[in-house]
Amino acid sequence: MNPNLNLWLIPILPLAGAAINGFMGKRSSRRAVTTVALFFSGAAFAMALLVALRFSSLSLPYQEFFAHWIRSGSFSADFAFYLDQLSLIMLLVVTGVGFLIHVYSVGYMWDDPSYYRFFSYLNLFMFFMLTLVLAGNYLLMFIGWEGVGLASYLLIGFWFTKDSAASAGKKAFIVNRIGDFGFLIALFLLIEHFGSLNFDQVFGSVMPLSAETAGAGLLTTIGILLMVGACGKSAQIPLYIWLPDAMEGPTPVSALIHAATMVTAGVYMVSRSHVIFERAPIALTVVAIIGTLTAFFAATIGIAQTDIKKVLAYSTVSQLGYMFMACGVGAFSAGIFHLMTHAFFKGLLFLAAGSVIHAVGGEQDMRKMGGLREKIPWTFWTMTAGTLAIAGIPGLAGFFSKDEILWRAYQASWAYWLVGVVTAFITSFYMFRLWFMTFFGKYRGEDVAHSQGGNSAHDAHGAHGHGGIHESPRVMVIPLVILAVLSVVGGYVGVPGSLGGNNRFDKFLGPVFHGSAPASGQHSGMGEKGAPEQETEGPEPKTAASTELTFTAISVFAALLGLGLAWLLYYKRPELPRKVADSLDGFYEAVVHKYYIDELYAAVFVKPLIDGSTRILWQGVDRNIIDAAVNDAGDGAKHISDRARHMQSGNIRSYAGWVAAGSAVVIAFMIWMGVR
Amino acid sequence: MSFHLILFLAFGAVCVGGAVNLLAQRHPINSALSLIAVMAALAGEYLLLGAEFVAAVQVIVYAGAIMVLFVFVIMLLNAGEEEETKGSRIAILIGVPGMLIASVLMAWVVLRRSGTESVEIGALPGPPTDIAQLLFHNFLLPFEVTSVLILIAIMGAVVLASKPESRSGKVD
Amino acid sequence: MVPLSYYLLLSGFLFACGVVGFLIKRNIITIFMSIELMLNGVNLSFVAFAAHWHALSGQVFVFFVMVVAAAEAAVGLAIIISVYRTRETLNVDQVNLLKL
Amino acid sequence: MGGGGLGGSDRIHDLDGSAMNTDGFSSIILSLVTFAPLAGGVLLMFFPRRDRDIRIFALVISLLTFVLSLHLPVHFQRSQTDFQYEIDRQWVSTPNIHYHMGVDGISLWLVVLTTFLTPLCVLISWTSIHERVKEFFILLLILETALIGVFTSLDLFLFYFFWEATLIPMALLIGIFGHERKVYAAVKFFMYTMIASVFMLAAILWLYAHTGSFDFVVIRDQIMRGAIPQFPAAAQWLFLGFFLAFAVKIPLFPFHTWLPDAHVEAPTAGSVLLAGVLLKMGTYGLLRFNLGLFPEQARHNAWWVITLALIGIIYGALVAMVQPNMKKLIAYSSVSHLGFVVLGIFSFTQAGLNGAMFVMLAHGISTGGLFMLAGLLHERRHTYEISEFGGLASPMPVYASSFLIILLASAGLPLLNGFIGEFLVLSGSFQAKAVYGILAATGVIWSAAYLLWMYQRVFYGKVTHSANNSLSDLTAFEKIAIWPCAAAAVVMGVAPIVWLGAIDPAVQAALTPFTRVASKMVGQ
Amino acid sequence: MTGAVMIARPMFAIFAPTLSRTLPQSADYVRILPEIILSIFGMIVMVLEPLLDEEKSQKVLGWIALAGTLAGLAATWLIAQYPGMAFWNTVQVDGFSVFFHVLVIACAAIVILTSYEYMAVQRIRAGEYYALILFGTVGIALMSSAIELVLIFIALEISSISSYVLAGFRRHEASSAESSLKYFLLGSFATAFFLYGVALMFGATGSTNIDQISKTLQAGSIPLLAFVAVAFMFVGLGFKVAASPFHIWTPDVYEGAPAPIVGFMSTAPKAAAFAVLLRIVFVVNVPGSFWLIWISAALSMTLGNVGALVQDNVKRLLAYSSIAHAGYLLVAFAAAPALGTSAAMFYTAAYAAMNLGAFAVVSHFANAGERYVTLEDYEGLGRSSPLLAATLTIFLLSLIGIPMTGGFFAKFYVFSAAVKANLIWLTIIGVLNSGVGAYYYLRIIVMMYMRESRKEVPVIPIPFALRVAIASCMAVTIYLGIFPSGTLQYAQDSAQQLVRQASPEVPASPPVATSPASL
Repeated sequence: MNPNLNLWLIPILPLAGAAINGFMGKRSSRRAVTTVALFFSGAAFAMALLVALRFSSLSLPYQEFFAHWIRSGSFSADFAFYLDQLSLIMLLVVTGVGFLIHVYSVGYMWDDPSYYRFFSYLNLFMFFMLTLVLAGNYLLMFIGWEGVGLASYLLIGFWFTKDSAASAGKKAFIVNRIGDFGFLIALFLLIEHFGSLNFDQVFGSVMPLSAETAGAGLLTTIGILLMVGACGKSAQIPLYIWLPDAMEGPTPVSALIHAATMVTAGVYMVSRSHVIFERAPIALTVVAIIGTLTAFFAATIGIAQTDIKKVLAYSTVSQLGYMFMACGVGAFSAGIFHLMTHAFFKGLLFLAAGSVIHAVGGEQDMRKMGGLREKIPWTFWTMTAGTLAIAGIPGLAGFFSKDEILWRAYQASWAYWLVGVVTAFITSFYMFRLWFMTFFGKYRGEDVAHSQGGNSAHDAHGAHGHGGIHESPRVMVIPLVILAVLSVVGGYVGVPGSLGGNNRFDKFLGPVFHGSAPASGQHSGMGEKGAPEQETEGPEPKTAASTELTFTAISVFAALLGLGLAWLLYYKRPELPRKVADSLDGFYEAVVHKYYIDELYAAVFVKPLIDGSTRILWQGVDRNIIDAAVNDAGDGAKHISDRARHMQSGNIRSYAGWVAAGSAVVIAFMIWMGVR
Repeated sequence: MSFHLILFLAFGAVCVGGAVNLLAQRHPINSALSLIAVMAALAGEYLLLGAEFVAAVQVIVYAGAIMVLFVFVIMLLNAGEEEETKGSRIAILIGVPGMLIASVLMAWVVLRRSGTESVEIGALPGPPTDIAQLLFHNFLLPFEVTSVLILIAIMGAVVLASKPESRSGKVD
Repeated sequence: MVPLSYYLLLSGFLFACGVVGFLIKRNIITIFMSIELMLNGVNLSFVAFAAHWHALSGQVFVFFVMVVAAAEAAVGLAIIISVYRTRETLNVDQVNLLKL
Repeated sequence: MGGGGLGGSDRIHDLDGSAMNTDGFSSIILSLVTFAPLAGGVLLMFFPRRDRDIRIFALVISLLTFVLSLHLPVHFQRSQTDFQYEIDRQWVSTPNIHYHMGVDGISLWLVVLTTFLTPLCVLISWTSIHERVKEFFILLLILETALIGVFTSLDLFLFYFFWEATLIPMALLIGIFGHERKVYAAVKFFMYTMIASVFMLAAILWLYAHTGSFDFVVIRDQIMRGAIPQFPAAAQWLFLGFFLAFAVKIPLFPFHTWLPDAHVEAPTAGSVLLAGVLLKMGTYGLLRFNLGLFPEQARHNAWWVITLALIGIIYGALVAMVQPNMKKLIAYSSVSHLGFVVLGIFSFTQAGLNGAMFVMLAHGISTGGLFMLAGLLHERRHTYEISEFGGLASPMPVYASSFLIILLASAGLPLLNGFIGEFLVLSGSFQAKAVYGILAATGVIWSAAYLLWMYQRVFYGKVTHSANNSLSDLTAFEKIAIWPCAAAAVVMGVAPIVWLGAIDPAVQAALTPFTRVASKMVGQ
Repeated sequence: MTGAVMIARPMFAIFAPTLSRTLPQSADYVRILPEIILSIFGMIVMVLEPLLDEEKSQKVLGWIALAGTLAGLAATWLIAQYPGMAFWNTVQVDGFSVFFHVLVIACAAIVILTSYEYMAVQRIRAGEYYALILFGTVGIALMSSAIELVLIFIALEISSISSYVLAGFRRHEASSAESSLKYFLLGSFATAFFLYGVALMFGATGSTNIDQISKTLQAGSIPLLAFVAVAFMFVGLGFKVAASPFHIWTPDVYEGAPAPIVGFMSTAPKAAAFAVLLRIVFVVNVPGSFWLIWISAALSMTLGNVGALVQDNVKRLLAYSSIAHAGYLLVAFAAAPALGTSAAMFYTAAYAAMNLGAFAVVSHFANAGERYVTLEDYEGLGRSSPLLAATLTIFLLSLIGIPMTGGFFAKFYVFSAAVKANLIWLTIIGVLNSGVGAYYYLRIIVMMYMRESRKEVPVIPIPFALRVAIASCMAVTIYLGIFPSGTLQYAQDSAQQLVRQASPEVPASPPVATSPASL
C-alpha cells in the first residue's frame, strides 16, 4: 500500500499562487507578489523533491484519486493522478526549471507595470503543466494540455498593446487547437474502444493486443492522431509555425514555456502513450519522420535568423524534432533524456539570451550586438556552456542525449541518422554563429541609451534606462549558473554503455518503457529495435559498442565542423556570410523568410477561409440566400397583398361581379356534386 | 297549345321583354316603366297559378307603391341618362359570363327535374281567407316581426333622407 | 297544362336579368331596380312551387318578400338620396372613395 | 364529441407515485417558482413610477425566485428518473387540459438556469434602462414566468401555452428597448417563431385528437404501447411539425437568420435571456418531445438533422469569425454552439445527450455572460462594432479579464463549463458515427479562432479611438452582475458532476426507447 | 305613416287569435321574450327621443337602451329555463339559440356603451341610433332561434337593414354614405340569392321549416334542386359572414361605417349569420357543402390575412382580419358536426369579445370625424396613453391567438376540431395563416410601442361608459383565455342538442384523403 503523497497539492499550489497574485496582486507591492510567486512555485518544487525522495519506497505506478469530475453513463474521468518514473522526471524538470525561471523573472520583469500579472500567469502555467504531467487519465492531461496553451497564450500576449504579440498569442492558441483537434479525436477513439481514458485501463486493454503490422488499424489511427496533437503542442511540422512567433513573449516565458517545458509536452504525451505507439509501427514511423524532418528543416531556418531569440526558437523546434525522432524509433527514454537535458541547456540559452537583451537594452538583433564577452562575463560563460551543450560537444549534457538518439536512430534506419548528423552539424553552426556574433568582434549596436526610443517596448527593460551595457542582477545570474552547471553535468545521469557508463537514466525509466512492447515484438517495425537491445544490454557485443563509438565520433566531428565553419564565417572573416548569401540568392532569401511557410499558410488557409466566410458564407449564403429568401417571402406576401388589394377596386359592380362569379362557381360545384 | 300555355307565354313575353328592356334602356325612368310592366305581367302569371291574393298585392304594393317610390326618387334626384363609364371590367369579364353559365346550368337543372311535371291553371287558389289563416297562425311570428322591419325601414329612411345640416350646424 | 319548368325558367330568367342588370347598369337606381327584378323572379318561383306542392305557404312567403322589398325600397332610396347629397352623382362607378 | 374528456384520464403513473416527494410543498414548489415572477410583474403594474423602487423590487422578486428554485435541485432525488415535484390538476375539462407540471433531470437545470440569469438581467439593466423602466421589468418578469413554464410543463397544451407566451414579452423587449433596427428585428423574431410554432400546434392537435389527452406522459405511453392505430402513418409529419418549431427556436441552420438581428437589436437583458434560455427551449423541446414521443422517427431523420447541426456548427463559426459586430459574432457563435446541442441529442448516446444538456447550460451561462459584457461596452460607447474598439485591456483590465474568462468558457477550455458539454457531445456523436464527431470537433478550432480574434481586436493592441481611453472599468455593481457568471462557468467546469448527477439518469431514461428501437431494428 | 303601422300591428295581434284555431300560449311569448323586451325598449327610445332635450337625450336614451339590453339578457336567462318550440315551430329555444342570444345581446350592450362617447363626439342622432341597434338586435337574436326559413329571412333582413342604416350614420361623411350604399346594394343582391335558395329549397322539399326540410331530405334521395338551393343559400349567408369569395364588400363597408357600428356589424349579425349557417349546414346536410366550406374557409383565411398585410387604415385592417376570422370559423364548420359546432360557437364568442374591444378602443381613439384611424396615428400610443395601448394590445394579441386570451382557445378549439375530423391540410393552411396573420396585428403593436409619435394626436380621457365596455370585453377575453371550460362545455352541450335534433345519424365524416398522414 502506497502512502498518500497528496500529489494534488503539487499543481494546486501554483494555482493558489496564481489566484492570489491575480486577484490581489494589483494592490500588493512587488515584494509581496514576488514572495507569493516564489513561495508557491518553490513549494511545488519542494513537494516534487519530497516525492522524489520517497520514490524508492513506492510501488509504481502510484495512483491517487482526488475527486470525481465527469460522469456520463459508464464513462468517467476523474481528478486522478498518476505517478511513475516518467512523470517524476517531468515533475522535477518542470518544477525545478520552472522555479529557477521564476527566480530569474523577478529580476527580469521587475520594472514591468504588470509585474503581478506576469507571475500570476506564470504560476497558472505551472499549475496546468503539472496537471498535464501528473494526470492519471487522458482527459485530465487534456486539461493541462489546453491549459498550458492558455497560459502560453496569455504570456505570449503579455505585452498586449503590441499587435505582433497579441497576434502571436492568438496564433499559438489556434495552431495548438488544431493539434488538439487530433488529440480529441484520438480520445474519442479511445473512449469508443476501451471505454475509458484512464491510463491504467487504456494501457491495460492495449497491452494484450498485438502490433498492427499488417496495416493501419485502430492503434495506428490513435497514434497518428495523438501525434497530430503533439505536433501542435511541440511545434512539429506542419504546425511548428507558432513557436517562432511566440518569441514575442517575455524571454523568461520563452525559456520556460517555449523551450523547457510546455513544448515538450508532446514528447511526454507520446512517451506516455508508448504502449499504443509500440503496437502501431506506422504511427511510430510517422512520428520518426516528422521528428527527423522537423529537426532538419527548422535547423536550416535557424541559420539565417538574425533575431537572437528566433535562432533559439528554431533551434528548439529542431531539438524537439530530435526528441520525436527518438520516440519514433522506439527510444522513448532517449527522447525523455534529451527532453531533460534540453530543458537545462535551452532554458539556459534563453535566459542567457534574455540577459544579453537585458544588457543591450532590449535589442534582439544579433547584427547589432557583438563583443559583449567582457561586458557581461557571467552571461557569456553560462551561455558558452549552453552552446557547447546544444552543439553536442563531448562531455556536456547535450552530447550524451543527442548521441543516444542518433545511435538509436541509426539502429532503426541509417536515413534518420544521416539527417540527424547533418542537423547536428547545422545546429552546431548556427549556435556558434550566434555565439560569435553576440560575444565576439566589435559591438555593432548603437549606444544603449539611445535605443530605447524605438522598438524598445519589446522587452521590459526598454522601459527604463540603466545606461550602458551591464551585467544582469544577481537574481538573474544565479539561475543562469545553476542551469549552466546542469547543462554541463546533467548528461552524466545517462552515459550510454558504449562510453563506459551504464545508462542509468534508461534503466530508471525502464519500468515504464520496457516490458510493454507487444508480445510478438520480434518482427519488423520500429519499436522492435529498442526493446530487445535493452534486454541484451549487460553483455553487449563489443562490435555494437565499437560501432556506436564510431558513430559518436562522426557526430562529434560534425559538431566541431559546425563550430569551425561558424568561426570562419563569423569570427575570422565576417564579410564572407554576405557573399555566401548573395551567391545563394533565392535560396537564402527563402531561408531568411522561413521558406515562406507563414505566407503559404496565410494564402492557402487563412485568407481563403476569411474571404470565403465573408463573401460566400456570410454575405453570400446568409444574407443573399437565406435571409433574402426570408425577406423575400415577407416582401412577396406584401406584394401579393398589394396585388390582392386591387380586387378591392372600390367599384360596386366589380364587387357584384365577384359575387356573381363566385356564386356561379358555387352553383356549378353543387350541381356537379348533386349529379355525381 | 292550351289556353293556359298561351296566357303563360303572353305574360311571359311581356316579362322577358320588360326585363330585357330594363337592361337596354339608358334612362332610369324607362327602366322603371319596364319594371312595372314586368311586375304587372308577373301578376298575370300569379293569377294563372291561382295566387289571386298575391297577384293583387303584387299590383298594389309592388307595381303601385314601390315603383311609385322609385319613380318619385328618380324625379326627385332628376336622374338623367346614365353615362357609359368604364368602371368595372370585372363585372363584364367575370360576373356576366359567370352568371350566364349559372343560368344555363340552372335551366338544365330545372328542365331535368321538372320537365314532366306540370301545373294546371289556378292550381292552388290562394284566397285571402286561407292566406290569412296561414299568416295569422302558422306565420304569426314572422308577420309580427315584419312590423319591426317596417319600423326600421321607416326610421332608416327618416334618418338617411333627412338633411344632415339639421344637426351638423353645430359641428365646427 | 303548362310544365312547371316553364315557370321556373321564366323565374330564373328574371333573376338572371336582375343579376346582369346589377352588373352592367351604371345608375344606382336602375341597379336597385335590377335587385327588385331578382326578387320578382324569386317570387315567381315561390308561387310556382306553391302550386306544385299545393302548399299555400309559398304564397305567404311572397307576401313577406314584398314587405321586405318595400322596406328595402324605403331604406335603399333613402340611402341613394343620401349618397346623391354627398357625391352629387348617381353613377355607381363614381362612388368609389373606399377602396384597396 | 366531448373530445378528450373521456380518453386520457387514466394516468398510470399517478398510481405508483408513492415514491415521489409527495408532501405539500413539493407539489406547489414548481407553481411557486413559475408564477412568482408573474406575480411580481403584476404587482409591479401597480407601482408608482419610481424607477429605483421598481428596480429593487424586480431584483428582489427575481432573487426570491432563484432562491425558491434552488429548492428543486437540493431536494431532487437523483436516482429517480420519473418526473418530480409533480402537480397535476385539471385546468380545462374540455378539451382535457391539465395543469400538469413536473421536472426531471433534464428540465430541472434549465429552470435553475432561467432563475439564475434573470436576477443578473435585472442587475445588468439597472442603469442601462432608464426609460419606461416599469414596463421593462414587468416584461422581464413575465418572460421569466413563461420561460420557466416551458420547462416545467408536462401537458402539451400547457407547454404550447407557455411557448407562445414567451414570444410577446421578448418581442416587446426587443421592439421597445432595442437599438436602431429594433422594429425589424422584433417583427422578424416574432414572425419567424410564430409561423414555425403553429406547425407544432398542428402536431399537438393531432396527438390530442387521437389520444384524447394532452398529457405528455399519457401520450408517450400510448405511443409506446402502439395504442394509436393511425400513429405510424402520421408520425413522420408530427415529428416534422415539432421539429420545425424547435429548429427555428434553436435556431438550426438554415432557420437562424432571425437570431443575429434579434440579438444585435435587443437590449442586453433581452439578449441574455434570448441566448441563455430562449434558444434552449428549442433544444429542450427536441429532447423532450421529438425524442420522447417519436423515437423511431428521430432515428430515421437523424441523418439530416445531424447534417444541419454540423453545418450549423461549422457555418455558424465561420460566419461568426468575420462579423464586424460583436453581438452578431456572439449570435452566430450561438448558432454554432446550439449545433453541438442538436448533434448531441441526435447522436442518441448517453454521452451525447449528457453533453447536449450540459452545453445548453454552459452556453446559457457563458453566452449570457458575453452578452452582458458586450452590453456594458455598448452602454459606454453605444456601439457594438469591433472596429470601434481596440486596446481596451489597458483602460479596463478587470473588464478584459472577466471577458476573457467567459470567452474561454465559451471557447470550451477545459476546467470551464464549455468544455464538458462539448467534449461529451463530441464523444457521443463520435460513437454514433465517427465522421460526425470529427466534423464537429473542428468546431473546437473555429471557436478558438473567432473568439480569440475578436478578443484581440477588442482588447489588445493600442487604444486607437481616443474615446476608449477614458472608458471606466467595471463598477462594483457591474461586477456583481458579471462575476456570478464567471464563477458559474468555473464551478460548472470543475464540478460538472453536480449537474451531470441529475442529468445522467434522466438522459438514460430518455434513451430507453432508443435501445428498444435499436434492438427492434437489429431484430429486423 | 309611422304611427299607422304602430297602431295597426297590435290591432292585428288582437284580432289574430279570432282567426286561428288555437291561440299562442304564454310559453310562446316567453320564448321570444328577449325580442319582445328589446322591441319595447326600442320603441321607448324612439318615442322618447323627440320629447327630450337634445343635449340630455343622448345620455338618457343610451342608458335606456342599455337597460333594454340588460333586460334582454335577463330575459334570455328566463327563456333558457323554457326550452322548446314556439309559434308553431317557427322558433326554437335551445342551448344553441340561448348561447347566441346572450352573445348578440351582450354585443349590443357593449356597442351601446361604446357609442356614448362616439355619439357625443360625432353628433349622431341618438334616438334612431339606439332604436336601430335594439331593433337590429331583435332581428339578430331571432336569426339564431328561428327554424323557419321565412322567419330567418325576415330576421336577416331586419339585421341587414338596420346595419345598412347604421353604416350610413356618419351623415357628413361621403365615405359613410358610400359604405352604406355598398352594403345596401351588395347586401340586397346577396339577400336575393339567399331568397332564391329558399325558394328552391321550398321547391325541392315543399317546406320552409328547417326540421321539416331535414326530415324530407333524409327520407329519400336528395333532389338536385336541394343542392342548388344550398348553393344559393350559401352565397347569401357567405356574404353575410364575409366568407370568401363573397367577402369583398367588407373592407369598404367597415372603413366607411362608424367605428362602434363596425364593431357591432362584425360581431353580432355575423355571429347570427353563422348560427343560421350552422343550422343549415348541419340540418340540411347535403354532400358537397363540406367542400364548399372547406374551400371557402381556406380562401377566406388566406385572402383576409394577405389583404391585411399592407393596410394602413386600422378599421380596414380589422375588416380584413374579420374576413380571416370568418375563415377560421368556417374551418370549424368543415369539421365534424358536434365538435366543430361547439368550436365555432366558442369562436364567435371569443371573437365578439376581442373584436368589440378592439373597435371600442379604435373608436375612442379615432376621435371626432374619425380622423385618427391610420397606423401612423397609433405611433407612440404606448407612451401617450399606456392604458389604452395596453388594452388594445391584449385584444390584438387575442386576435393573433396568443395564450391567456380567448382568441387562443378559440383558434385552438377550431383547429383541434379540424384535426379530429382529419382535416389536416385545412388545419395546416389555418395555422399557417394564423402565423402570417400575426404580422399585421403586430404592426399595430409595433406602432404603439416601438415608434415615437410623429403626429400630434390628442389623447382624450376615456369616459366611464367606454371604460365599462372595454373592461367587459377584456374580462371576457381573458376569462375565455384562462377558463374556457365552462363556455365550451355549454357550447358542446347545446351543439350536441342541435346535432341530435338535426340528424339522427351523424353525417359521414369527410374524405380521409385530406390527411397527409394517409398519403
